[in-house]
Amino acid sequence: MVSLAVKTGGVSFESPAILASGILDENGYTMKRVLEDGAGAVVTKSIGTEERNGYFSPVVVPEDTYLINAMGLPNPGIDSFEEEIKIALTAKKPVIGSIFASNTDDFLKLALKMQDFGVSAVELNLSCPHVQGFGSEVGSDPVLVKEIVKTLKGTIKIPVWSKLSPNVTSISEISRAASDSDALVLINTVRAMAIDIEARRPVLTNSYGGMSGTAIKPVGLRCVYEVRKETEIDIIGVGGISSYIDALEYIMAGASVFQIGTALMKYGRSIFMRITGDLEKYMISNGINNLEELVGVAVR
Amino acid sequence: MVSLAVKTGGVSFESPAILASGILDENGYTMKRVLEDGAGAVVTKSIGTEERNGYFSPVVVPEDTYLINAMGLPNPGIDSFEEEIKIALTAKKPVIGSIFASNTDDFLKLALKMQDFGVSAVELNLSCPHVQGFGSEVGSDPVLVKEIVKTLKGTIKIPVWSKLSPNVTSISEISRAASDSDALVLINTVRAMAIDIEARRPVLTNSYGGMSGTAIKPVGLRCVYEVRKETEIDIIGVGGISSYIDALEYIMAGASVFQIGTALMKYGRSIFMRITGDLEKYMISNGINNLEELVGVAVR
Amino acid sequence: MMEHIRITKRVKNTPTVVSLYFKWNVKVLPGQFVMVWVPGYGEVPMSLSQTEDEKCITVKAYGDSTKKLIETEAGEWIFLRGPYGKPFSSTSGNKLLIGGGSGMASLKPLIDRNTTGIIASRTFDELLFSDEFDEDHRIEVTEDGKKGIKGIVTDGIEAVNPEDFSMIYVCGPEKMLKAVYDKIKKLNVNAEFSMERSMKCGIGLCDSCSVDGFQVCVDGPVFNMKQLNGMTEFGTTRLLSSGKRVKI
Amino acid sequence: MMEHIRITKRVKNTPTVVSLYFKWNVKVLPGQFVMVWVPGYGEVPMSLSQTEDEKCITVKAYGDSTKKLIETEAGEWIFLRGPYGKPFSSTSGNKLLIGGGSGMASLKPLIDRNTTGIIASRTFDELLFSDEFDEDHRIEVTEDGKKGIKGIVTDGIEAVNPEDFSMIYVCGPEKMLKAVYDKIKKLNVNAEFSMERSMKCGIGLCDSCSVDGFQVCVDGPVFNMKQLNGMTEFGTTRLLSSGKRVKI
Repeated sequence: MVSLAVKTGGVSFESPAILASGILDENGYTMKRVLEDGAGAVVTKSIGTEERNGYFSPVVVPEDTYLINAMGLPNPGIDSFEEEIKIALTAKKPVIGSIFASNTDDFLKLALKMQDFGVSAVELNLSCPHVQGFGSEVGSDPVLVKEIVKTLKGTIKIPVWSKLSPNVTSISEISRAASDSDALVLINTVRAMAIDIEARRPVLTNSYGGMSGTAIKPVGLRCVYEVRKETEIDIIGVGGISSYIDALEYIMAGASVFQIGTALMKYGRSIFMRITGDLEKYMISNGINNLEELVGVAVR
Repeated sequence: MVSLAVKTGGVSFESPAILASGILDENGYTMKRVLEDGAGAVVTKSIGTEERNGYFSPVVVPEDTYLINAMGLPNPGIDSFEEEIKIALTAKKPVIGSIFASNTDDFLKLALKMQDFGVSAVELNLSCPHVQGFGSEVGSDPVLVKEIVKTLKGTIKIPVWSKLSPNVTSISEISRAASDSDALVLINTVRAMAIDIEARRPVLTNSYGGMSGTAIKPVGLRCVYEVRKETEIDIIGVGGISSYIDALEYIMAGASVFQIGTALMKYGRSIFMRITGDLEKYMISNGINNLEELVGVAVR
Repeated sequence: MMEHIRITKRVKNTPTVVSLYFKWNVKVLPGQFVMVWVPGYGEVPMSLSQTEDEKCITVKAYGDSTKKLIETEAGEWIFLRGPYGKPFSSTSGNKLLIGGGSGMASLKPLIDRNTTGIIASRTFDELLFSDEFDEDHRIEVTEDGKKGIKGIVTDGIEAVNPEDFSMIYVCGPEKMLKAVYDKIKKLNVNAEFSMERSMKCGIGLCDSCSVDGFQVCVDGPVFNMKQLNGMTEFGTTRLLSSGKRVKI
Repeated sequence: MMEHIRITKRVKNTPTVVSLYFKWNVKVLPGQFVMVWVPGYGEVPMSLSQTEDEKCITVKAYGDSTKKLIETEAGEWIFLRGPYGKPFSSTSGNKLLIGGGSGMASLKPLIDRNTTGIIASRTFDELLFSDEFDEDHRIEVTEDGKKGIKGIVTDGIEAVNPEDFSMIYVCGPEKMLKAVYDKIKKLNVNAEFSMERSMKCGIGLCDSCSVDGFQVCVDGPVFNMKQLNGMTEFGTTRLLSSGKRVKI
């Protein structure tokens, strides 16, 4: 009997395929539909203390094997977001609250609110690569990361996940700083840019953006593997997953569950059902009862 | 009258399309042929003080839009490499000597030998992402980078180029450390990995490798742009260039000339003639006399 | 991928609406849209008002990007990506097109001899593409009453029997769509509604344009009555650019 | 992309050579090669000794990877990528195949009724694929003299008139290729030589296998006489794994 059920990062999931933060997770009805369409959980858009409109369009550069985006952390502010979470929770599956802030106090405030709203865990956005003062500017400072995670773990009751950036000299160093987390989410987007030679300027209004999709899978796998080699902490893999093969690569590199984001551009919401269905078939034909058997088997 | 001739990083080139280090540049006869087939210059394989065999195969993972490699810095040692450089120089075009070392003394020793051999400049490999003790392990330490560049600039007569890694928290910081260089070469490969789910292990013998090709172009452009925004130093663009459009993107982001490597996998040595031909056509139809007019025009 | 396309013709349709024509060798179906980039100003979703070999976008100036875009002259270049979205169904029978504001732009490619149009606008000079319909197949509705029926679009529907048409196509502001939907939902009709919601990515990722979990940019912009039936958000609430929920 | 393929049959050809058969639905032409990965041991270039629907690699154990590879049994899996390289030209006339050591493996797909073979090896039990030729079209040459002509491959050529063949195909160690080349270069013959140089990437990047600026893996492995004519490195020097130049 194969089972896709898994408990990781302090949360139990019926399925290991989770919606990544930043994709289809601003509107409660959308999150609800993604859950109903087969996602094991959703991570919300990153929410801050105040309402932010984000950047003007263009905010995305879609290409065949990657997407570059600079949304600019649009969000309605934590208080207005309660309504969306309540709607999403009617699907009766885990909702993970992603939060961003520039300091420990704000992270704590946001986490406490998310806990009140009923999320299963908070995911700390320590890695958005394109907004000054937030994201990877916070997440590349090991001292600050350590303080934020420690403070939250000492105060809130729900699990704390830390989403880290690959745009650092040493992902191992930052992982150690975040080691009090219940799980590490690896990786956020790779800092990147697109230039249009006819317009003679960057395409994104913000110039810089984050690259996601197939093209960054080798970077995500490397980060997961590198961190798994030196720690036993739960890892949630994300970056360029669009098939069960990609998912298995992340699992064998050391991830227990995985998130899907950019692949929705090409495959739509049905990708969750397809990947979990393919995983089940793979497990049956390879005699695997639980994906846990494969976590980290490639690490040597 | 359009002209592709350009002087940058202290070297004059008939054409801005240069062979990147690590590709087809171990054997003097190959470098000679690449130059005869249209490259404006070649950068040699990175050469160290002693002979090294590099890693066992597999050393490459070729995919549609990227390549991951971990050659392991194979090289015959600086003394044996003189013969290859002499052969390459018979093509009467610039040969740039790439060198790697773990300390300033060795870098200096290598640079002096390269100068004796008749190269037009040395390119410091401060960025190979997959060999312990060399490359990016050296190149991510700003103090060491500053010392190496300063020492070389104070001693050797030929220009010094520094090839930097994107696998750092701040490419700007390392660029400032290397600012005594005659040119910065941006970027080396992105640290990455491939896992095979049937073998349940990393494909590369060294596990970790460097990703190059189309998939990393957005990362290279971002690095060039980021560095160009804060310095006037000459920049040589490299990373995923396989068409004149890619080349123009790098030029508009701030590069004066560019290097081609992985694209040879798909297009062979004829790519140099194709790109320079296409650039000439573009210049004619856009009223550009010299590519210098376009350097950095996208930066705002 | 961003396309770079030369405008071949510019036509002013109303005081605030301009049509830009161009050759673009890509198959686009009526109802689909493109994202038009105005460098330095922004990017906006635009339906195509002509979908043959020669294509056309019909632009109403309402923000920075569109104000700049309508100044584009023949011979100048525009940037766009697409086409995106699900098109209108085709039908061989007689059709009723209901367009409010600049909504008639995306319906225009559907016009043929079997078509009746209800064209609604606030003022008489904003009536868009009215002339595309034969005089006896054209029902104009204006709020200022200076032309056609004085009133809103639903007043125009009174002038026809919706059940006479094999398909009804509707485009305009969401409030109007909802009013039309409510008016015809109990009738024995087929209808498709092209929805406009504020859109950022155009490719089904950012969640800005979603309605009840469906992305207007990829699941729409065209929705049929069955899809709209029971939608909680349709005509009631939407998200602002920040993601804040507001009433429509 | 790494392919994962099940071995259907294993045949021992000589004391040190094994053929592994498999189904692989990819077009491969005679002379092309694949890179075979033996996880934990290494990756090696292998010519295909059969190129129909059922394909075959013929492996001689000489290093860690190949020692492990020849142990592969039917039902087990191998990994490979490719096919790579330029194939032999086809010819409708009569052919002379000259194979030294395990070189006959890559020539085997060319064998038909119009083919004569010169099969050379150090010892009599290492003669490879000799039986594939009709008895009167088979010239065996061994250094130990225990079978056929005692001598080296060029001695075998004495037994034929090379100008009688419309094409001569040669494969073996580079020293042997050079000897054959030198022997026939002044004759009125067409000949193609499949070269073996130490290969790392297989895709024309690493420069390990280059000869006079040509990459054996993409410009070869098959070179004709015109291409070899005037090559400085052919048969004289090559690079070690480190890139150090040594005499052949």
